[in-house]
Amino acid sequence: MNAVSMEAGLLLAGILFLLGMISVMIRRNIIFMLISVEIMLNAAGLAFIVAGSRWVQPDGQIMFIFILTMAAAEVSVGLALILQIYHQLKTLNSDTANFMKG
Amino acid sequence: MKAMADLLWLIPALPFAGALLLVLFGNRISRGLVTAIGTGSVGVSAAITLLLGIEYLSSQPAYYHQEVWNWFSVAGFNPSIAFHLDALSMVFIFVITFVGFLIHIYSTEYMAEDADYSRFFACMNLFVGSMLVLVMADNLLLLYLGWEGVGLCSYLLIGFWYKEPANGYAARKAFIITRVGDTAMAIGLFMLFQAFGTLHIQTISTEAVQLWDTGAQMAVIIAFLLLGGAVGKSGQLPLQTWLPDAMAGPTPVSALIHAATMVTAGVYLIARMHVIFELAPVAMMAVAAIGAVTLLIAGFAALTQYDLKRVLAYSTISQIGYMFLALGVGAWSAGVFHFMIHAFFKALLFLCAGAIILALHHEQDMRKMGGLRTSMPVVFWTFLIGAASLAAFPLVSAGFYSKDQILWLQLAGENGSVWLYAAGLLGAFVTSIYTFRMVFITFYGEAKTHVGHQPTMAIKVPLIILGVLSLLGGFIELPHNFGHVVLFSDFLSPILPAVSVVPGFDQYEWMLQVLAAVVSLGGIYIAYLFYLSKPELLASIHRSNTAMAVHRFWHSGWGFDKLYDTLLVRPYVFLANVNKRDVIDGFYTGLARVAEGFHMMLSDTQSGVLRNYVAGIVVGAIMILTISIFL
Amino acid sequence: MELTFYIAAAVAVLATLMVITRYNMIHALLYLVVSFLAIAIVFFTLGAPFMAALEVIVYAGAIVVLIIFVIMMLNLTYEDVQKEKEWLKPSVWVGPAILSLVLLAELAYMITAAEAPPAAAVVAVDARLVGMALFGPYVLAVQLSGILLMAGIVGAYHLGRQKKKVVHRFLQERSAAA
Amino acid sequence: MILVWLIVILMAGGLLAWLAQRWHRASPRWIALGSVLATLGTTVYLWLAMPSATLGASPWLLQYDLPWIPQWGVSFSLALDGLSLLMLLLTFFLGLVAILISWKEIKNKVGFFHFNLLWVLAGITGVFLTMDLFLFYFFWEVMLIPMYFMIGIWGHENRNYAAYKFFIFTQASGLLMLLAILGLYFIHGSQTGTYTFNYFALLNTALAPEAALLLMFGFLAAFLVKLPVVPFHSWLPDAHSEAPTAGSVILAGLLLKTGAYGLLRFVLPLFPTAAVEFAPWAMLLGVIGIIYGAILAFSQTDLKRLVAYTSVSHMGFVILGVFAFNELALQGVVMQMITHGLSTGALFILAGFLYERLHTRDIRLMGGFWSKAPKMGVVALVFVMASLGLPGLGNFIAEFLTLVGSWQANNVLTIFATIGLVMATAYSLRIMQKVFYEPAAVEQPELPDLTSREMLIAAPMIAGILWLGLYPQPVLDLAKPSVQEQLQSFVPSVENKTIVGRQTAFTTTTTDTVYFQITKGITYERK
Repeated sequence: MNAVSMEAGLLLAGILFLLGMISVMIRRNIIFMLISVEIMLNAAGLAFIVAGSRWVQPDGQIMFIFILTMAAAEVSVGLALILQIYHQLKTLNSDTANFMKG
Repeated sequence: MKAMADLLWLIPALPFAGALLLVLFGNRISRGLVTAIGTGSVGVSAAITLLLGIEYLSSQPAYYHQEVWNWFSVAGFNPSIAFHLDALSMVFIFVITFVGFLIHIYSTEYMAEDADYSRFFACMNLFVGSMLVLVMADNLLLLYLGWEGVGLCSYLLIGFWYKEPANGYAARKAFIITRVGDTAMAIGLFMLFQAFGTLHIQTISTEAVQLWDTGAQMAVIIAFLLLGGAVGKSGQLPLQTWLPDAMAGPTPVSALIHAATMVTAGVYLIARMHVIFELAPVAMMAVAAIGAVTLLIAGFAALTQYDLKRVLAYSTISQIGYMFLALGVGAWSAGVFHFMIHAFFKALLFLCAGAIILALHHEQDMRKMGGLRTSMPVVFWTFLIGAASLAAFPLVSAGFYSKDQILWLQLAGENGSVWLYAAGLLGAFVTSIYTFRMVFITFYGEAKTHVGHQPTMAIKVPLIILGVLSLLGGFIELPHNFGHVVLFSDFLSPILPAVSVVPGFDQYEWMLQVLAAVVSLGGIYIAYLFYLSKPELLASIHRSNTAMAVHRFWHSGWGFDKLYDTLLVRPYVFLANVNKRDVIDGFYTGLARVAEGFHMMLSDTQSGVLRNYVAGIVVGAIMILTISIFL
Repeated sequence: MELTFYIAAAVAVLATLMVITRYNMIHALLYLVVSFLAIAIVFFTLGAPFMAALEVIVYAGAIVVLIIFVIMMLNLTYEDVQKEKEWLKPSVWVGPAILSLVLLAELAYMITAAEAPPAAAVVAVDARLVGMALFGPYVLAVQLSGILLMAGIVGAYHLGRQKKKVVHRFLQERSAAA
Repeated sequence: MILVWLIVILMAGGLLAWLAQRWHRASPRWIALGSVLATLGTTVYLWLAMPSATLGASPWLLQYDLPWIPQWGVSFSLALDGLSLLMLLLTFFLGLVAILISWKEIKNKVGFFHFNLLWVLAGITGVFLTMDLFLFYFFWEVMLIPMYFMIGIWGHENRNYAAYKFFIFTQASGLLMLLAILGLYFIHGSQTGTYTFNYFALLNTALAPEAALLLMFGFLAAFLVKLPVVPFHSWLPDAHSEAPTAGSVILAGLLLKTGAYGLLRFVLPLFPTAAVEFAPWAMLLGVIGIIYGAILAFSQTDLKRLVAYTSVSHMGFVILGVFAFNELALQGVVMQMITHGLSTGALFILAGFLYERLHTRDIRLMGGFWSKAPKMGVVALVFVMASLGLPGLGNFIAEFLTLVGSWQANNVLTIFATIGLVMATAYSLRIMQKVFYEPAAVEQPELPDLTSREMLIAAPMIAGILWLGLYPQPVLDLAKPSVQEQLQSFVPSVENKTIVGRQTAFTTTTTDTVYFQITKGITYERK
């Protein structure tokens, strides 16, 4: 098997992460924001996998599993919150939910 | 006879005790008891004074001294509560206790209707006590205690009828202006302490001569500072403005405090510290000059007053001016002599005025009086005696002898000058004019106000006694070409050095006496012309604009009140009110505002918009990475 | 193998780009699935086949389906898509994009600037090793994950139910004002 | 040990008072009264049991030492000398007064109030007793926080603002002092090798002039703010006017005195050369304070605020006297601390009485009360006269001694300070005039005169101020050894060997071996 350079893998993770981040910044729809967070989490997991593969250690994959677990829990709670927000505000616009304004 | 001297402390202690009792129980005991405590304590003091005086005269010790307790002692500074009685103090406590006692008796009737009867007597007793401490103190700090104590009583009694805001204002004015003088005096005390390490009067008097030469700078400065205190208390230029306003108090107060005793404390101070003043000829000159100017200014101001008590107030200022004049040329005993005579006749005049005011339902304006000669004969005759004494009516009145002595010494004394003499003579002329103006307006002409209250014994007896004293008091000190009685100056000679007279001047003395007599009689005649026989003369003056402008100027006391008001009072009040909110607090408030501004800025970043937070995180990440790359 | 990685990487980036630029949520989700699948291939090329499987099952499967369910529950309409269009203007995305590009540049610089060790051949780390490590040194974290999932379930249940309308006091004020 | 008990009684009494509130509503008052009476009794006993003859040899009457955190050189070290004894007498007397005036005034959270009151007193007691700088800072904070609660919970309308302001000013300045304490600690430690917070040990620290100046400013920050001196005074009017009466009394009577005490006890002996260098400026600040406070007091219409500004003015005399460095002035300062505690405390109490009856502090709404309440009038008169420095009352002795002393040091500034007395007359008489003399613009319905409880509070204070004015010798005797001790570093020709040693220490800038021998000798002697 040919070697995949670690730089390329990390760069991919970085690009995906930043795409997710751009999305969080530019989208107002709260579901899109949730999706973008998933992208970012996934990118982070990718970085772990790349590192694990580079050093041939299982730890990277273990971290990915934990990230996966966390993402699952997060998305379920997040979706429940989105439902609540939608029911109360009748919109998915996250800017409307700015009651914590200082 | 040690026993009598041991009673020394009782003289001031009794009035203090009386005051204390009246303060504590005054509201709960009957008026009779208040009277008994109030007058009784002063009376007993007077009796002890008399006994002591007799003993003093018979045994002729240098002085009596009694230390009651050691006040405090710090780093070699140990003033005592100790009394020192010599001839000078003797004269003063004699006047204070006796005149004070008479005025207390008088007050029992004058104040009979007043609701605050016991408060009045408490204050009066406190005053007598403080005044006695002042003149009997053996050190300057204790003197200062009495000095401020009488100031307090003066404040309390001027503001006795406190519900009238003007009275309270006058009281405050009196206290503050005298405090200005006291401050100068306090600084003088600091300097004396620094120089001598003590404030004991005898020690200072003996050591000053060794420490300083005549004209030494320290001595001059100290003398001027003490003079500041004296000027404040005695209502001399430039701190005289409080005294006319002080007439807001009850008339017995004016008689006791603002005529007979307290205002002469300045005279006492200068006489007491004469050693220092003798070392400072410049200060002596200043004393004389202040006296001369004051006696003229106050005399002319008195000419134009309509309020009976204000005329007397200005005349008091003027007469104290004479005393200063005497002190200024070193005629110590002449000054003290005039003090004593003045105490008699001025108390008499005030008490008469009080009787009139009481009779006329608290009317003080002379223009509304008149014709009282027949309706109040006792008051008229005693007032006439007092007026004669004030105007120095030749030969029969005590005032003639005391004032003549002062005038004579202006020329004959080594330090005297023609100018001072001329000022004194002009003052004497003015004095007799305004005195008899007062007599003629008040007692002659037709009655304008109904006489309500006829004086009873409590008023008449003090008047008669003081009248007798005003007539006869002068005969204990007569000019040497005219009986040559020198009882008084002999009495004082151990304490106060005699003035040195220019030799060969004696033969002119009779001329000067005649001149003084003529001036006095001339003044009376002019008053007679203007106010009794030819009122049209007065009317012609009233038509002249210039004369009226001068009249108004004199009436306002030469505009000093206005001057001080614009120069000092208003700026101070303005400054205080402008800064009421405290600019320095503004600085801290500003600091708080700035912090609050930063808080608002930071709080604005808390927009509640999730996307902005993410953007913030990104910016933060970029910054951290940039820093880590470039470092 | 290397080529596979690059192709999959390119697909993942493109698909993600499509995700974040869609106006319609369902379209976005479909692209998201594509992106996840591509990443699964990347995992495979990196020698983590088990993770590739998990990626497909959990991400592309469970999570995306969950989101779709929620979208279905929300009854979104055509207007919502229009609204998305309105919201996504160049003025909105230019700034963040530039910021992210800067960040990306810095990341790339840091990744490449480091003294890179020579690339070694990819060796698969199989699921057995992972499992042994997971239940060996990481067992405490596994238990914590269990608790986290439990909390997630309870939280989602609690937040998701709507037995009565409880309006927060801020919202009450707002509706009263409106 | 008896010294520890003083603090323990107060702290325990405070806790007990707080807890006892559930048990019975009035019990906190009685517990507080009991504990303060106990401490007052103890202090009076100490005073009477120490004949002034034994004071001659060493100024220290009692000492107590217990290691607390030995690793850092912190010990629970208390010591009593004449100055502290006087301050303690004042503390417990005013504490007693504070409890009595709160008897009717405080109605809610009675237990917590008395807890705070007693803990403030405990903190003040600690400040006056402790001889360990770490402990000093600890007690400095202990007295701050309960005071904050007292103002913030039981104060008047604007209490929160005032409480914050008080807290921030004192806390910020206290932190600067902590820095200076630590600086001194480390300098001393690096020089001698023994790291200790002990006051007596730190007295022998040799400091470079710049370091001494900086450290002194740290201490000064705390003390000058507490005193307060003019640019730092602005917390005081707010705190005083918003605090409940007991709080105002304790603030004016005691907390300000901790600043003055700190100057005497710490600044002068620890930094003699720096203090001499700073003296003209300090005296200038004092004079500015006297005059500025007097002018501001004159224009106030809030009675408590007016009295607060008079405190600023009176405290100017303290700093003027402290930096005159002679016995007259320092004795004057000690007197001023005590008499000001009594007279200003009494004026605040009067303001409290008036507030209780009229529910206003605005003097424009008062007037003509002399006829309605003559007893109150007499009491007010006495203390107004005290505040303007009438001879015969304690304040006069204080001010006169201070001024005589400062005259030796600086003539010009003393003249200005003396002019302050005229201004004092102006503002003091204004109180009398507005409250008791001229009729009010608004007719106040009725004004009951002082009750017997209130007379019970006022009478001892009048007696005290008169006693201090007519026979202050016992107080001066008690303070004398301490004052001389503080002054030793300023008097060049003193026979005492210790002093000569310290003088050498300060003149020697380089730390040579000779110097160390001398210091060792001193420490040995002190033990």
